[in-house]
Amino acid sequence: MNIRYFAWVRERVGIEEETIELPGTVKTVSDLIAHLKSLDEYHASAFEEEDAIRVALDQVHVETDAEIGDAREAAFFPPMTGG
Amino acid sequence: MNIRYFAWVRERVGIEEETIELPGTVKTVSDLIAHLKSLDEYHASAFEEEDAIRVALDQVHVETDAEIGDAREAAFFPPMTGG
Amino acid sequence: MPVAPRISVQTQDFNAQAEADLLTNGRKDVGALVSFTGLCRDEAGTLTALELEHYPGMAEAELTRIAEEAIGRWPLTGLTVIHRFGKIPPGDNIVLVVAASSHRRAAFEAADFLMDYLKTRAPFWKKEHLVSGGASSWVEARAVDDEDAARWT
Amino acid sequence: MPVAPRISVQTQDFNAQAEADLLTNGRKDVGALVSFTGLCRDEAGTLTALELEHYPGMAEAELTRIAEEAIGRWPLTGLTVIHRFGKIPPGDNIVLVVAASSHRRAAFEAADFLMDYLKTRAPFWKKEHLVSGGASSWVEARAVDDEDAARWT
Repeated sequence: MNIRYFAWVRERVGIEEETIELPGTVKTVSDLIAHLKSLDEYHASAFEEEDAIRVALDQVHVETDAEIGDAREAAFFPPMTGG
Repeated sequence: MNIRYFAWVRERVGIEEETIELPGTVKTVSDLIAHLKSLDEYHASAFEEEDAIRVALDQVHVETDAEIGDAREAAFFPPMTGG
Repeated sequence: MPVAPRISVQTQDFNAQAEADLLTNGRKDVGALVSFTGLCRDEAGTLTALELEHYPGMAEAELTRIAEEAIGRWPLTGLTVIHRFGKIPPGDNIVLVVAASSHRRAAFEAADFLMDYLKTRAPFWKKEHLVSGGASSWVEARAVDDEDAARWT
Repeated sequence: MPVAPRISVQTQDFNAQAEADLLTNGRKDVGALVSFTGLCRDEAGTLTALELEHYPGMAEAELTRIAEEAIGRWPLTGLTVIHRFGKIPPGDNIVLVVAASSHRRAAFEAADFLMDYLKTRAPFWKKEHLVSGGASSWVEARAVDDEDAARWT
């Protein structure tokens, strides 16, 4: 699965984008976050304040209890500050 | 006193502007309207639907119970439709 | 010090961009600019023009009073109101309001308020001139405009 | 048929007048045009620029979704949303929304709604670059923006 990071989430993870094999146990966005946190200290640091992170699956906003299903891209970022 | 008319009030009276000597009995805008109605049939027709007419004294909106006081100009017109 | 509004009652057309630029150029304190343009509409294709009559002197004075009321209610960095008079063909501009502020909500509300008050208080009257050549008639005031204005009291 | 919104996410500046003209030229059914411009603000004089990061693809898609929501709610004759990204110095434009309608209330409300939703849903993030050369920092989301957006639900 393609994973993208933006703003300070990107800076903490240290990369913009990565491709990850999902373990079969990862069903929801929450599962995915738990898996990413387990990868290394950078991911762990990025997701430390989990409540402050927003998620999109295939470029559509979702909540963390959303099923990943057939989504090909997940993105993690802070609350938006455009406009 | 200088009297001005606008829009269909002007068309009914038949003039844009006139100068009128006010009888001493004319104290309020209502009194002035009653006086104007008495002048001729054109004025009477213009003020027929009295509720539909708005008034300004010296270029400031007033209600018909307003005292004329030292005002030098009264204007009569329909509800505004600008914008 | 409160800003001084720019008010103009004129026959010629206006340029909304030029008016906006006057409120923003060389400044760093304007975060939001809301511009309202009112145009002569004619969906039915029955009009040759709207003729705007106004009360010279009072039109400027009343627009200034409404603008100053807006400046008193919202923290604006600038406010411009331009109202045309004379014959205006369909598709052409009639009125422009530009409100500038540090904050978007103030700019939106001030422009919205200004149009509501302008509609019911500024001494302008519209007459419709018809393609058919039939008798031209005065546009009637709409109750909904009074209701819109009452939102701010 | 509902109108198709014009959406653009771009580095270059926009021209609000040219965008407004696209929605009104040659038409007689537009009675009201509301334009919102958001600018880079720096009252304290501490910024060299705001840097706007965005999520390419999703930014356009989300702005389109918000615009279509507005078109579903109000009878609009046209709707344009332009959001810039990259480094934007104080005083420069960031975002433009232009809503056109036969009626003024629809144009005002659609533009107001669009900015509220854009602020909380469109994937853009602002980073402040400082004159002092100190560490640049991400702008934090404000609770008031969520409250503004909640007005429309």
